[in-house]
Amino acid sequence: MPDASHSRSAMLEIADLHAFYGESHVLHGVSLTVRQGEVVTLLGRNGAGKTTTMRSIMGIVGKRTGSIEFQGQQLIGMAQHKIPRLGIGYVPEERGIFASLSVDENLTLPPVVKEGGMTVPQIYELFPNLQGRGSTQGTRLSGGEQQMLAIARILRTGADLILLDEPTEGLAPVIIEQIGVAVRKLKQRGFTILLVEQNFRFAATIADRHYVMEEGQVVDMIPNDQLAQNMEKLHEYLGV
Amino acid sequence: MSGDVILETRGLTKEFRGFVAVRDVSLRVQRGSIHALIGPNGAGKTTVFNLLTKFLQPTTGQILFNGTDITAVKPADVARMGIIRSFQISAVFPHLTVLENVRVALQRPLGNSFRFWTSESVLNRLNGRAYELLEDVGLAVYAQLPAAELPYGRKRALEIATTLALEPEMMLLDEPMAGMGHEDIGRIAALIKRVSANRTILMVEHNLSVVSDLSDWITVLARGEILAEGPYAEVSRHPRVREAYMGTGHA
Amino acid sequence: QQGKVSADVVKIGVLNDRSGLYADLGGEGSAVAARMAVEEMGGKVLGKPIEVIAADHQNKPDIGSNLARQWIDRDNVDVIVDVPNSGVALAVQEVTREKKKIFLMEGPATSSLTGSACSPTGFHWAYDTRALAVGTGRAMVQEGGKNWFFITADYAFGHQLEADTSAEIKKAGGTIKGAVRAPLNTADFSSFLLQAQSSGAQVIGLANAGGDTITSIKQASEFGLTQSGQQKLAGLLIFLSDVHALGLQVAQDLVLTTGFYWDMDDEKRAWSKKFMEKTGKMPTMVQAGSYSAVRHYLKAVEAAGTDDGPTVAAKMKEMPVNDMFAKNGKILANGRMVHDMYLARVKKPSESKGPWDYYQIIRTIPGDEAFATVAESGCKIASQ
Amino acid sequence: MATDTHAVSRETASATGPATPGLLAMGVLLAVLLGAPFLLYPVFLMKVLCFALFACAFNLLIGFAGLLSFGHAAFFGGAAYITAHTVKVWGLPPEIGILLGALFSAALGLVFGMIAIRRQGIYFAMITLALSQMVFFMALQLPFTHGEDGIQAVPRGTLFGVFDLSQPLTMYYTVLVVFLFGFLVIWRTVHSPFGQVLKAIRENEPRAISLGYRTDQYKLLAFVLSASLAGLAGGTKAIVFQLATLTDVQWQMSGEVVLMTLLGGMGTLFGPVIGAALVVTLENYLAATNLPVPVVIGAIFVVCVLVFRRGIVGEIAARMKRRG
Amino acid sequence: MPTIFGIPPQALFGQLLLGLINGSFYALLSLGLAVIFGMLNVINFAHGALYMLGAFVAWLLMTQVGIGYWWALLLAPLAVGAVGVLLEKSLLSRLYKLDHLYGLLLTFGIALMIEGLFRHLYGVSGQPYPIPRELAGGQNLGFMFLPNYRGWVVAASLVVCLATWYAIERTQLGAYLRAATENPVLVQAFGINVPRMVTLTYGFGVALAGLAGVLAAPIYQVSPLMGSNLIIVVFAVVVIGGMGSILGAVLTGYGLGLLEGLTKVFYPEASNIVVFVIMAVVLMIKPAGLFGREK
Ligand SMILES: Nc1ncnc2c1ncn2[C@@H]1O[C@H](COP(=O)(O)OP(=O)(O)OP(=O)(O)O)[C@@H](O)[C@H]1O
Ligand SMILES: Nc1ncnc2c1ncn2[C@@H]1O[C@H](COP(=O)(O)OP(=O)(O)OP(=O)(O)O)[C@@H](O)[C@H]1O
Ligand SMILES: CC(C)C[C@H](N)C(=O)O
Ligand SMILES: [Mg+2]
Ligand SMILES: [Mg+2]
Repeated sequence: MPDASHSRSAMLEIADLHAFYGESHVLHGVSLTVRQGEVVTLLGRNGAGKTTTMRSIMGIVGKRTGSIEFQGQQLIGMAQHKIPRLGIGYVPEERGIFASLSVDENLTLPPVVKEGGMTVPQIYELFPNLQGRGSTQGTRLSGGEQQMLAIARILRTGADLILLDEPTEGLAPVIIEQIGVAVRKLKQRGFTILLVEQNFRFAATIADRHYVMEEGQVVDMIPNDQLAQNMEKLHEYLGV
Repeated sequence: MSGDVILETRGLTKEFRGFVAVRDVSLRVQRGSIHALIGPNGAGKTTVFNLLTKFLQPTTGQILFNGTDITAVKPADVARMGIIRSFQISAVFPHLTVLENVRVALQRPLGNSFRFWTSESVLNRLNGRAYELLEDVGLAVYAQLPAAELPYGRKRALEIATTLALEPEMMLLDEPMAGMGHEDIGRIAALIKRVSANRTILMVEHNLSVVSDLSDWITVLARGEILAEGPYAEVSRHPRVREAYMGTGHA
Repeated sequence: QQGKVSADVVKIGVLNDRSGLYADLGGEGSAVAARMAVEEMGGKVLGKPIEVIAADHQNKPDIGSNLARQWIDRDNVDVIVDVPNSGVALAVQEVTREKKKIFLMEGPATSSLTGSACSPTGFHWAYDTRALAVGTGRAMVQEGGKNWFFITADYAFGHQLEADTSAEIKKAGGTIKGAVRAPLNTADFSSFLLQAQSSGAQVIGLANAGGDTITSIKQASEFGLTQSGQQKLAGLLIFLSDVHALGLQVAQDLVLTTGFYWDMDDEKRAWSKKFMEKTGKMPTMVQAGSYSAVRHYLKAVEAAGTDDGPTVAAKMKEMPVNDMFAKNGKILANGRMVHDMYLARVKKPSESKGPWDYYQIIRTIPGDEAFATVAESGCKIASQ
Repeated sequence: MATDTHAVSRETASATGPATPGLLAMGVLLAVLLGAPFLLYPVFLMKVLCFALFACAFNLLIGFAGLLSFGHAAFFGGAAYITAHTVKVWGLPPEIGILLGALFSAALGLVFGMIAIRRQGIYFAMITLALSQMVFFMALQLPFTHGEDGIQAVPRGTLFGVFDLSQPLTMYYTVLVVFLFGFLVIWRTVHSPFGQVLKAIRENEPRAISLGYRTDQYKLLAFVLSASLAGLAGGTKAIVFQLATLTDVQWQMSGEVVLMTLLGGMGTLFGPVIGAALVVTLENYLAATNLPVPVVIGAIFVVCVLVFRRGIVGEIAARMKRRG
Repeated sequence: MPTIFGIPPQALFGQLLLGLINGSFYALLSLGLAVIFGMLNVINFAHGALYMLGAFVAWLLMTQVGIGYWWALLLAPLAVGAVGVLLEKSLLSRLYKLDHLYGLLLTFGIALMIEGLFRHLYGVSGQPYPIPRELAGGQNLGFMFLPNYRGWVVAASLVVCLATWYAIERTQLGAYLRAATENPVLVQAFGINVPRMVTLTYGFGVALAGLAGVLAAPIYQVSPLMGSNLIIVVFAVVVIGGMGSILGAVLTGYGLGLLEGLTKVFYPEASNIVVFVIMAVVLMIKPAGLFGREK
């Protein structure tokens, strides 16, 4: 459990981040901050660079420059496999459930990096749908269940910053609701969450602040409580 | 089936080891239209392209082009029937010059491509046409440069020029604008508009403003299934689309 | 007297297997033996220095013939010695015939080297497949080994040895139940041995040599082939070095044919002791033969007053061979050096009275009985 | 992990070069080759030429079609056997024998190709390797190849019933002509419409397909061409050395030709020639010393792969590019 | 005596048994190759050389240090594994960004070097390695006399193959391996040191080869060529089984051993090429191999 002592202090600080896929320059100077215990969303059109931002934090983008500090430590230049061990959990866009592993194996795959992670029973309590599916092949689960599994396996590890990339993507409203419930529970438990969302009705129900990305840059930051005033602007950004 | 449907799929499904990337997709592309395929990452757009161009074999389902079933046709032959695609990650011939890139396409219809005993100089008569095409995409000045040395956006342009070289009856463009600057986007958009005059275009594009002013018809994919279809105005009002995709679902 | 010696040096090239399965029975030992002969001549002939060089043919005909060609074309080599591999020897014979250079063969076995493939300047010295067949082949049949199955090294040597032995066996009223061809340098003979076993033949004839013979005999005993008693092994070509490697426990009672055994008379013992001092091993018939052949060659050069191949060859055939290796050996027109061969039995460990005391000579096979006449050999050049 | 399935050739593709410096190099090469036999041991030179042609043929495949065949020994050695047999046993004149050898390899290439072409990269290499091993065992066991002994005492005969090939110089210039012929065929192929398509396929096969090229057919033709030329080299070698043996069909020989090409420069026209010359010379030289040949060869291999993937000619070409 | 299709049962069963023994080596070696290929996408051309190295380590331990067979059975694979780790860290790991073919070429060069070295030091004629006393002698099975040692080889290889299969399919470590073969980037993103895993996998794969080498020493003599003669067949086995498929490699290994045995009975001349014929046929019908997945 992350201790509340220095909450409100910046947990993740990104400054002037550039990222590249081979020859294509995708991020053009992203800067944003996530504080201890916050839920922050990244909004933006397809291709805006949200996923790339997350991949950059995890160190799995070909080339990146600028600065990414987690609890004061510089992540750029750090060995890839060390980054998650600082306590960052990543739930990727395509969920990354392994076809060659059973649900249980998928669930227990990520190694525990800190104490204070949730136990398997606690996880089943949070995601009842996963109960009793242990031996099924991971990718045979439904999209929603796969999404839950992808989140669940991170909760075991004791990571206190969690990166969620479009957890609601292509899920039925009911499932989205369940996920929303889960994420709110996590927030109460004191997890810090960076959330990529396109469905921001969903985002609005859980986030403290929203960053808006366009063509690889952060173009705006809107606190959740000022969402109403900024609707027009937002429609503009999201091109609707 | 109505004569002005150029490409039709029936219950197209693709499964990758238990994971269904495309589920029961039935598309009808009108001749002469610009048809956009949009959807979140991983929705299955590229997979659909790969199925249409036979780079992937559908698990189930049927593909008809001009009324003839092409489900069992080989990729190269699909191309010869007039369906030419571009790729999401730019696909050029890096160590050929920009000119040669286009020429390789122009060369095919000549049918001299198995001649290993004649000199390549016979290909020079194609240069004129090649330059025209490069003009169209604003690459004429780079003609002699190895394609590898073009910036990412220009590569996409070259790819389109190469595709146009074959005068395809139908073009499939996967994220033609991805990684391009504003001015490029403008030019390519205009080009697409222009060439669409006498041919059909099916394209995947994330840039919704481009989609909105180019396309006559839009199909929205999500998690491999068709979520909604229709002209832009209609689709963008569609509640489930807004909810699951554009995300401004209030009101 | 000053004769004409090409490039003012008589160069002897010892070409054999120096790293492989035939290395122990020839190898450096053959070179040592050749040098011993040179020393006896005082290192000079016709006032010109004698030089000995050596190289490894790796049992590959192409390597062998290329080396021979280079030696003769570029390095003025006058005579090539040993070449313990019939396949390679046949290839080298082509070169020496074309270049009219002397070729002294101790290692190779195939009788075709003085038959269909004979050369006016080629000399086959120590033994050949015919002699082996006459020796071991006949002996086994007479002991009651009527029907045979061959495990044959799959190249010129094996094929010839199988053919010659089969002929002898049939003459002696035996029959051939079958044969299987094993590639040169086979690591695992088990499946061949099994075929031999299920053929039900009384005698399993090993038409192979060196490392192959050693391996096949070992594995035969591993699979208890001979224990059962109703089948006998006949090693058709076994060298002292093979017995040494096998040890008397495994090798005991094998019957074999050889052209030389160190422990037969004082002259042989004396020479062998000298050889032993240089190499730490007793000589095989190949090595002893190399000494004898080189010595005879040098004497002929002296007598002829030149090192010109054909002239020396003619001279060599005129002169009788008399040294520790052979008594009144005579060289036929086809290049076959005819001398007595010996049928021997490998002693039991109990019988052996010390290191290298391995053979008991059963009988002497007169040269004319062991080797084919020119007429029989089917050598063309001989007739004219 | 690696994804770029055509990197092998891309690494070095750049150096095909415009024709003018090529022609220059050609002239120099020709002059050297014409004079060489008066300075060097002709048999050695002929060996170099045979392997140079072999390497060029191999390079046509790896360098210009992006296909790594690990079974080219089958074509080289196979043709050697056919030539040797037809000349020695059927008593055909050398030119016919060599021609038949090349034809045999072409046919063999067609068969191999049809099986292997459908797979790419490592799979292609493995399959060609296995198929060639099949040929090896046949050479070991078929009666007419004479197993370990090989076909020996092959008469060199008289070319077109006019030129007596037992004369070293006549033999040498014959080999030279054969080599130049093969080399020019490759030169032309590379700079032909077909060559263009090949390069395109090598650079980006999916794209070539999407442009309507039935790439398998092009690869197959390239494979057959390469095989025939390898056969041409093998048959000629059999006449020169009057031998056809297992050495030329062994998979180590396939490895050797890969090294020659890699060392000289894949995808360059002259690289394989230089690579072959170097390797043959080196082996000749090392054989005299008592250094272990394979160790040195292996070391060169490793170094090339790690730090020298462009090969000698490739490096030079790249340097010149950077300057000019 | 009674016959089966005109073949004395002695010959038939005998050859099948010998085939099984060969199959044991195919299985062990192709298992190692498959594990390596699955993880590194490299065809380990040096596998044969490292198998030979295993045998030589055992032989040197005995002749130089006086350490016997049973200890060699443990030490030699460790030594070979260590060599493997070194090779991967210092050389192979530099090539992952490039085409896999470079891995093939590199390991080919390494194979040449290792084999050349031992050839230079010990010649090509085999060095004898005695059968351990405990396993001398044999059993008379009626149809043939089976040397105890060869029986032991079959048993040992079976156990090792099963154990490996279990470790990969049924344990946490195995889960890491499988996951990493599927999506290394994500596994890395969970904080698992994939590069190290790759290194160890290679080490383990070649250690299997080393083990096979020790097992082989008393049967075939210890010779620098023992590997290069065998490895091509094993490559074929892996391709037939489906590259990277553990189960495929093992089953195909034993299967082809038996098949060779059969051919030795009915048509010995073909026994050398039967594997390659089968490979060609299989690839025609199932390009990814019997147990392989289309990529
Ligand atoms: N592997 C890749 N190679 C090249 N370009 C890529 C790659 N992956 C993504 N891109 C491009 O990078 C840009 C940003 O992609 P990214 O996935 O970060 O967008 P996103 O904001 O996550 O979009 P979405 O909401 O659809 O997930 C897009 O133009 C995309 O086409
Ligand atoms: N060869 C494959 N094997 C397994 N899964 C695949 C394969 N190709 C695609 N997929 C999966 O199919 C789904 C759809 O992929 P696809 O590339 O078609 O999405 P997309 O709509 O093009 O996304 P993007 O907008 O990012 O390009 C993804 O989840 C992807 O992981
Ligand atoms: C030295 C000998 C064993 C060589 C063998 N007899 C042969 O002629 O090939
Ligand atoms: Mg995304
Ligand atoms: Mg896509």
